[in-house]
Amino acid sequence: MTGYLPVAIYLAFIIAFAVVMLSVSRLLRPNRPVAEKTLSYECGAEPVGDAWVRFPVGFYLVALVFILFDALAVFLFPWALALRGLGVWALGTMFLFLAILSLGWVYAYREGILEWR
Amino acid sequence: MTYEQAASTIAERFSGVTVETGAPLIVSVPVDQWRAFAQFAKESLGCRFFNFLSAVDWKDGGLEVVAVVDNLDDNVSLRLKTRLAPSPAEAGHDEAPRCASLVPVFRGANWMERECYDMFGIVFEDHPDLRRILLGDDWQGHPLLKSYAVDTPHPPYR
Amino acid sequence: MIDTAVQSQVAIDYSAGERLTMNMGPQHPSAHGVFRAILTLEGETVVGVDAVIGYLHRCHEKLAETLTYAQYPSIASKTDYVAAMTSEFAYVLAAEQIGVVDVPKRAQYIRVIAAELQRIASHLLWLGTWCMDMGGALGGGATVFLYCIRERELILDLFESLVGARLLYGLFQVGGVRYDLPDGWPQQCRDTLATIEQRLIEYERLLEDNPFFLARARGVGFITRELAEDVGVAGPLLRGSGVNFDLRRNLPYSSYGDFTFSVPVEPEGDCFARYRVRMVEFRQSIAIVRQALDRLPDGPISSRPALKSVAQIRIQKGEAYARVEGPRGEVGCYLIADGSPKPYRMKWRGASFSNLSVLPHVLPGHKVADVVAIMGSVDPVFGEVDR
Amino acid sequence: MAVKAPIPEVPAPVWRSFKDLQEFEALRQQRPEGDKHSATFESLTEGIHQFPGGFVVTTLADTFFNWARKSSVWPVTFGLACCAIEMMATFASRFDVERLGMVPWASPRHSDLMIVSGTVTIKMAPMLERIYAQMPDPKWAVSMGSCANSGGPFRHGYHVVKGVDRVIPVDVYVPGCPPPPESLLNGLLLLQEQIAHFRRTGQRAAPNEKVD
Repeated sequence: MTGYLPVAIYLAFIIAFAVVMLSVSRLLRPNRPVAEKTLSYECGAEPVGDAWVRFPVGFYLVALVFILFDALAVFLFPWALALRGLGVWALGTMFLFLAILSLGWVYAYREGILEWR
Repeated sequence: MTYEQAASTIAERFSGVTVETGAPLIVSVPVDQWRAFAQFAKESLGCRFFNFLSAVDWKDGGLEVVAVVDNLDDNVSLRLKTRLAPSPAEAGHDEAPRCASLVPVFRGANWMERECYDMFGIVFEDHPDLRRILLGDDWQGHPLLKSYAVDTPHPPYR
Repeated sequence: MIDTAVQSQVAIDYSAGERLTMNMGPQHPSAHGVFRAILTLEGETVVGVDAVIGYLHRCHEKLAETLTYAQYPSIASKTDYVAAMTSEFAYVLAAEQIGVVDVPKRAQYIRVIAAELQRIASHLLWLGTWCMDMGGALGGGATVFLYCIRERELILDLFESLVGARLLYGLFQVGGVRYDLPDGWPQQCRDTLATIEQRLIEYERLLEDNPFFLARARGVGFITRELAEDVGVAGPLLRGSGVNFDLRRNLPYSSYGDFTFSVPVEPEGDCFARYRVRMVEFRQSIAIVRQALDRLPDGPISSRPALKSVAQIRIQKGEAYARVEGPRGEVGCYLIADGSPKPYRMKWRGASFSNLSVLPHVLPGHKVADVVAIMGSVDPVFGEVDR
Repeated sequence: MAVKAPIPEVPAPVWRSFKDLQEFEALRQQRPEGDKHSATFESLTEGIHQFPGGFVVTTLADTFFNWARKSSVWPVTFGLACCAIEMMATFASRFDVERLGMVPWASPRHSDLMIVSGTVTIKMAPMLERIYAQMPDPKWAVSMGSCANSGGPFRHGYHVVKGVDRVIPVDVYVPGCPPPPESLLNGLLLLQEQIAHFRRTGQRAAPNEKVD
């Protein structure tokens, strides 16, 4: 059980750091929300139209592909650290895992999501 | 194509046009032949390069539109001039001077003519979107006319 | 009970998103000054451009009618403030053409030296800001910018010892040049040119086999030869589109005929062609300055008498259109004089005004990132655009 | 038509070290709204301040906060004309402003200082006002070049604002056309000294009705 003490201390430190930083800056910075200040910044010009417009779907697909492979990377880190202890068996499993995910990559490539129309 | 050949072809093709020989060929064109002459200069004289278009305010002598077109291959430069009615600010009548727009002939004339409209008030017929280019849209008066004082106040900033 | 018939008719077309009007406004890191482009975008592709200029309209042409021939050259240098020498050159040349003022040979050579050094300094600033616009692609935004400004400072030191000012000078006057070369200046000038020649090779090695730079510059922003001539685009943009025209060689002024130099022409007309034209122009300008320094004649530097009053210079009635090859293209000054100490009318033909008016014809179809690259390769200076 | 140039009544700036704490206290009372901290912190410091001997705490705290604000003033890149090229030369490696803790930033949201470098025209003035308003609060303005100070060589042009202090409150005026980077750096150092001492001119030069 004692193994988790450093993790708890580390967690407490993270939370404390965030809380202190935010509260001190809120305490010290002047807060004057004047009308023009909260106007959205359009390089100096009057904001024209609003930004809530239907985006082409291309942006959304690229974001999806990114999340897919970001999740993949999360698994790689602990695997790489513990590889020496686990031996060849772990190597095979991870490559199988990577092969399955590269199928997704090939599908995305063939569907033309990556070329920006 | 040298200056003499250009002068001769102009003389035979366009009657009402007076030509002053010299390094840049100064050609004064009557207003109604303005676009036709520009078309002619572009096709047969080979003056495809549109240098600039501007105007001069001769007070009572009227507004004068000046355009310079060049033939880059033979180094022939043509300065076309045409005289319009005086601007309403001076002559009292309220009808703005009109001139045929060169945009169908030279696409470069678009911004130049918008600037002439902005600064002199010359209205160019069938110009795609004739509005002020340099000054704000709410500006009164045309600054480069001789009747416009150089530092007229403009509240709230001046 | 939901009316299913209605639902079937609503076929939502997901392919084309709505058009977003985006404002690349006056205060923008890559706006090269105060230029506002209202872009209508479909996703990433630019569909329409409405350019709004005039934010730096400083009434140059109206002021020219109220300032005398001795006062206006220093204001003329504020039209194209990145190349102040060539701006003054055009005004002074126009006044001399009307008044048939003879300029001593030495003054003509000093004018050529100053104009060509100014071209090198202006091209350096162009290369720096252009590569900073394409920022992240070239190994961190400011790498090439800091190199180019470091070289530009060498040339500004030359101008500071010649004229006393770094950016806007009063070197030109009707009839000649105001200051003579201080002793030791030619040697300092030759050393600076030698260093810059070495550094140019470094820049080319840094940029030309950099895949990001090539991907963003090659095949982007095509200006066809016909469009270039039709809109009146000048200088490196014209020569980048295949037109072999350079005022210094076709219509030589101020003894440019005495120097031998070649005019670079690239047929493609894309950003990379304009980049190649300017890189060759660097070397041609260095060659011209060296030739001018070697054959610099002695003699007076100005034919203008000492002025007791500002309104002493009077130019007789007449008109002239002087054309000077500035770093951005043809800088013209159409001057009408009426015998009084002030000109009657002065029309300034800014090279950047015509170069910029080609953008609404070129930009549609490109991505938003290309807009920045094309703006940088057109290299507009807004003192000259808005006058 | 002799147009007499209006002289803006800008009070003489005070930039010298303090004689004593009373003077620091006087300047502290006059500081503009934007320089103060958040409302809770102000009420806290007022409480400590009333306490006998409490001013030592608040004065030290203010000096510390001013030192922090002074040493990281980020200018927004607001280049208008020729002075912008000299401002770029000041930002570049030879006359580096980063030594003063100034990182040139593109958007007004992250910057504390606006260096107005160039001629302010009537078409540009509302934009300039909006960008200055969009900057977060303790913010300063440096007017660089004679065009921004008073309209400069284009003062009599019909489209030119006769000085940027008719649009936004200006703290330091840097003379020159264009001012060489050394004099801009000198202006920025004076600004830092001014920030450290609370004393801000801040007053907008009221236009002289008789002439304008």
